[in-house]
Amino acid sequence: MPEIIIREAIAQGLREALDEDDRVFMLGEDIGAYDGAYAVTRGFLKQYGPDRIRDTPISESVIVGAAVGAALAGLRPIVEIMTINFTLLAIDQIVNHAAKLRYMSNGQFTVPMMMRTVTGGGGQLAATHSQSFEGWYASVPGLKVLTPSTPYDALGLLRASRKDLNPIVFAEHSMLYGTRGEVPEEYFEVPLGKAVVRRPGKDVTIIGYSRMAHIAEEAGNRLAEKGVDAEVIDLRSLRPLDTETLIESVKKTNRAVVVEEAWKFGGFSGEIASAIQEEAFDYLDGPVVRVNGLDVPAPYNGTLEAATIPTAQRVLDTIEEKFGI
Amino acid sequence: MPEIIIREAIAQGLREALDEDDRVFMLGEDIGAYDGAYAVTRGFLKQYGPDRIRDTPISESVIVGAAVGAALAGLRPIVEIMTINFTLLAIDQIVNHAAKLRYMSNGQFTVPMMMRTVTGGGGQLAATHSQSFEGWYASVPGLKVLTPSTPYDALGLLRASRKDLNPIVFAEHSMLYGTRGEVPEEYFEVPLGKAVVRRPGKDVTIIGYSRMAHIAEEAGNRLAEKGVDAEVIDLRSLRPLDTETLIESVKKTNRAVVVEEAWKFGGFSGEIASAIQEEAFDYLDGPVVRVNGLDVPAPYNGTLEAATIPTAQRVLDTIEEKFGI
Amino acid sequence: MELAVDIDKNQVADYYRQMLMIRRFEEAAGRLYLQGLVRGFLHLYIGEEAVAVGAIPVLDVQDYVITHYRDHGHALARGVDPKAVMAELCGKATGTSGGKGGSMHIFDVDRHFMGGHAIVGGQLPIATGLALSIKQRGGDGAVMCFFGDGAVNEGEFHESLNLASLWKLPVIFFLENNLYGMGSHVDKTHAAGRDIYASAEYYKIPAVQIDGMDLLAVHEASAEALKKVRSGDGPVFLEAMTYRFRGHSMADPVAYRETSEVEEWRVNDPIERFKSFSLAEGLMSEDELAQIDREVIETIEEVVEFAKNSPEPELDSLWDNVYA
Amino acid sequence: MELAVDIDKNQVADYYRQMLMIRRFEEAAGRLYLQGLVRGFLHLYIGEEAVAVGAIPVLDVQDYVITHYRDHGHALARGVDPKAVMAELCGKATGTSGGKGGSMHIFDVDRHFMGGHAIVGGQLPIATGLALSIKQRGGDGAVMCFFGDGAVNEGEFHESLNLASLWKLPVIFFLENNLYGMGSHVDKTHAAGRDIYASAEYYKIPAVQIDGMDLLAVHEASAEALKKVRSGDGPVFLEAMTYRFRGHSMADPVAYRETSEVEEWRVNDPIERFKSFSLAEGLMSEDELAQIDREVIETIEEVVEFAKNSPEPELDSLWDNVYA
Ligand SMILES: Cc1ncc(C[n+]2csc(CCOP(=O)(O)OP(=O)(O)O)c2C)c(N)n1
Ligand SMILES: Cc1ncc(C[n+]2csc(CCOP(=O)(O)OP(=O)(O)O)c2C)c(N)n1
Ligand SMILES: [Mg+2]
Ligand SMILES: [Mg+2]
Repeated sequence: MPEIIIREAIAQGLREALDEDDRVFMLGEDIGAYDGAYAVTRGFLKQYGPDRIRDTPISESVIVGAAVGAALAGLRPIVEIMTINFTLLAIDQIVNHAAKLRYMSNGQFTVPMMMRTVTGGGGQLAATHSQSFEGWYASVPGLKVLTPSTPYDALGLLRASRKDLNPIVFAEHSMLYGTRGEVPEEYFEVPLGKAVVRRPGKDVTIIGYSRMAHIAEEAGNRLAEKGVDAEVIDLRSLRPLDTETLIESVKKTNRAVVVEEAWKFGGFSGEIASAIQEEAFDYLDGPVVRVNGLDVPAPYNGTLEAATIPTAQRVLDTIEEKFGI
Repeated sequence: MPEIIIREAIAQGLREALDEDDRVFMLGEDIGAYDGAYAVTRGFLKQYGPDRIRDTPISESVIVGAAVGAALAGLRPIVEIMTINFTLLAIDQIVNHAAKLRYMSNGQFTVPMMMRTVTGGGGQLAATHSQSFEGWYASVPGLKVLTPSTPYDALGLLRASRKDLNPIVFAEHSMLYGTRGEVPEEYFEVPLGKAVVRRPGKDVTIIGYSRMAHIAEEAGNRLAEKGVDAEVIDLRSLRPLDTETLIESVKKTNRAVVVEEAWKFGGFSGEIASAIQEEAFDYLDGPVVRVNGLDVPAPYNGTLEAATIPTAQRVLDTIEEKFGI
Repeated sequence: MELAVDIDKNQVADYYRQMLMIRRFEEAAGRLYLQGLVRGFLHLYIGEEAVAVGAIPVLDVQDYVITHYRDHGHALARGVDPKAVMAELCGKATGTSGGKGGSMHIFDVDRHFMGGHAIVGGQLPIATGLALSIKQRGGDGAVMCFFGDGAVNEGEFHESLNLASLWKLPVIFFLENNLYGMGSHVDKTHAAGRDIYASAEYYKIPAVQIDGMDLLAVHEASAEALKKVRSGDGPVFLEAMTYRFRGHSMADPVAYRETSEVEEWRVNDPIERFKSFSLAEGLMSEDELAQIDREVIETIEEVVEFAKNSPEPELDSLWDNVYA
Repeated sequence: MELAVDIDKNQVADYYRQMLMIRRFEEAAGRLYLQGLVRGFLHLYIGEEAVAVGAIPVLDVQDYVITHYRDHGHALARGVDPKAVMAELCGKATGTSGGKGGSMHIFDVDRHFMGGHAIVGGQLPIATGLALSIKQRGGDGAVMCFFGDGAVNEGEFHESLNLASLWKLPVIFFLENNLYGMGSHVDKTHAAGRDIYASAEYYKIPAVQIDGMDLLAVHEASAEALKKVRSGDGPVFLEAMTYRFRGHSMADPVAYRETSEVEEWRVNDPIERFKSFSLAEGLMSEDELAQIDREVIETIEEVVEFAKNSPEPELDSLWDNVYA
């Protein structure tokens, strides 16, 4: 199977959408002439022209709002907001408009738009540029939130999203664009709301998403060296959340660790931990443990920043401390 | 002791600040000539004049940003954003500026501002006007989030806030302004980050904040009729969160229910539940249970809306279902 | 702007009927609110009828209308069934949104009536997107977007006008300048004062200020604007100077303005004015007018009865349409 | 605007030194970035030196300066210690923020240098608030707020200009129009085109466009603006037409513009231009200039050494200053 990087997988998914559906167009800051801040749309402007690859002024609210309007009118806009930090300037359009219009109109409208954006830290971009707000979006009824960690999932989720008529937040991790993985040449999709077991195991369940799915997997592999057989789950989608797969796993392993890059306090890991203990309390040998980003704004200094982001070592230490394995 | 309503308690706290500290001023939409959308600042414009009670244009971002700037320069601005729904238009200033400037400047700056706003549903204001975002703010390092449910706490927290140099989100519940309670004439304060036990008990801990603290208390009282002795805790402050009081209680009761008006999925109740089971797992007789707002946008119709908001009955039913008591 | 009456006798009666319909509808809604049958926030359009009725009927059915929470007038002028609107205000299953939207959130997809948006300024970016959809598809449709003098101070106003102008999008930005945003007078909220249309010129958007109490002036400017917008040259900005005779919402004690100011504007009542004009020009007779008055009252009675007698939505419906 | 040289010989040398200092500082920062010692985003000010150096020195020490992420030039012109700035770029404990802020977030409370803000447009509301604090206290201080041509399209630009004008706040809105926001040319992002100062007039803010490559022009306009602002009449808007010779950030491959365009602007290099002028007018000699060149190079070497040799922050410091 050919190997590609996530950046290419996303570009492929976007190209397919542009090629196969003339209702699809893209808009965002510097996606055209600049080739995309993270180079995902490199060459798109040349290939599809300025009507379908629309460079916008720096004005996040109208960018997202324009997508909402175009979607209401039957088009399939794909918005790029350069990073999830800047989505705060458009969050009213996402939460109070995109997410609400179907419900408030009692189903008269659908809002089939996607907002692609870049989440996470690790690039020494400091406090205003290194946040992970996908959990906030996941808490909003009416939105769907996808967080691929592999080229396969990125492409598969993009394809499946095209059949979904809801507003979707598609969160790409800045540090994963170069991540390589196998992608079959035959057509496939990844359904929204299905987690995947990256590593089957029986001793402890480690749950992650986006970049933390890789950290979870690394931890799982290192636990294996210690003779501990971890089951590693990549959520892929925060909303809908595949609670079923989580519960099934925990019923088997009796222990769960959630790894998330966002701040621990009030983070989405709290939802996962709460849901697991609510639904599988009697199967648990100990508390559901969370390993999160530290509760500080991201510091610029590389050593300091690295210390704020969960590592496989931290996962291992936590498991040893909490479960004695 | 004299009884007053929360609206009066808040007005009193604001007046004290204005009277005693000439660095204090207020700004917000319609706080002056209109007397405040919820009449909290009735008469303020007349009493303090237009320099200290500043009616602003409808432009939430610059309102909050202006407060951030004034606070940086040593003043003590108190902003009113009419409802927490509209804070989404200012959330970038709150999260990326107010909450970050002290850290990013390595302590060179403080941002002693308060953002008062109105949270919650129940007034048939429909989906865009009935939300509870205080949990989002509570997840941001650098912010403090207060959620008083009584006149005593409202006044006491406002007083204590004046000694705190951090940006504070002060969330008032729209349905509690008329809530009456005792407020001593002698000076008192309510420290930030201290929960209060509203009702001591030994069988189950019920945790709430803001309007849900009253629901929790009502549930506690009704449980007493059934012979169940519930301990009811009002958080009062979401950040800092008084985990200690929660854990202490749960160690005694071995059962915990969290009641929150926000959507359950991804709500702040997830933090509380997760923290409790993380720190007191061995004391728990069953899962920490959450009773939240239903995961739908708020419907306008009164019967429908009421069904989305937790009631004492729902708390009782949940306790019976989960704990058999 | 010169008035050039290009509407015929039938239209005159129809416009009169529509304005009166809105007036009586709003009065009835106000009564239902006082009876506790309408809840939440209720913002009446009384005094501003000439704007919606002067403007919206110039549009074709495939054009889009979008507005703010003070939306009943626009909905009715767009032909949305008044029964369904009133039922929505009463939270009934027969309402435009089955009782889930309420007064501030009226929608009618068939009439391309896109709401009813309660976040001030929030409809402006969406209007831009609706117009973009027309441009992408290559049609000659148009969007008419209403908003208030308070909304122009939101950042989204700026972002939307800039984008619409840059991309030459077919949208009429229709400002209903009723001088107040809640209790705040435009002179105290907008640096440029009340002549807001001048702002549009900076964005290179042609702009006209019109007498919003004069249906004919609104009608003519709207028709003109629509022609321009359809030609593909980009947006047009219209500022209708108008006034709301009632408070901001039913909860407003209206302490911020003098009764005398209201009285002065009442002299300009758009319905009375249009009536006098029609009589003077011989376009309608006293009898015809009386006949319309009676019919409208009857219709509104039916509307109210319908809303009152309609069933509440099923409790389970609260789970419907969160997702498609 | 007529140029009237009102600066003396000493000032000429000082301004030259400051511009050169920024130039060499930025070149050094670029080298450190390529060596991996500066990380994250690095936005160089090369080509725009005349703006910061022409403008900021007119201010008093109690006035406030606030800017965006392209902030080294402003920091140095404000007298922030270049060693501390470079150390910050290198993430060192001796940096302006102890290594926690980085290039985009330079602050110096003692010099009222209020940052260094990396959210485009985010500094504008804050500048408004700083100016409000002056007004509330009744002083005659001023705020100088820098931002780019890309930032003017954000809603916060609109909200801030409106409020500052309404409340007559003492702020100089200083637009550095370098024609690009990342790869987007101002002609494609701003409906009114590149003459953005015209927008300010709509807000009733006096506005001037100046040649941002000409230190003297910037200096004079800034002094003039400051006088106006101090008089209590409200904000002033200055638009300096300038150009960045490098990419948006070190990560920018600069595919969106022709090298010939850069070359044309390079002819206008503000430092070279000021040098020629000074020589022609006899304000500085070749020797003096060469002397300054040498001194600046030496200083920058020290700056770089200082930054390189400074210690990393303590790991535990990451918990400091989350709260006061
Ligand atoms: C973002 C936001 N801020 C504040 C409000 C509260 N609010 C509702 S209507 C209104 C006044 C709007 O005035 P204007 O735009 O002039 O419209 P009008 O009511 O006069 O028709 C305000 C402040 C809101 N709904 N949304
Ligand atoms: C809200 C927000 N949107 C987007 C970005 C990404 N971004 C950083 S700088 C920039 C361009 C700004 O251009 P301009 O204001 O002209 O300043 P210049 O870089 O030219 O000095 C963009 C889009 C950001 N930092 N913040
Ligand atoms: Mg108005
Ligand atoms: Mg620029």
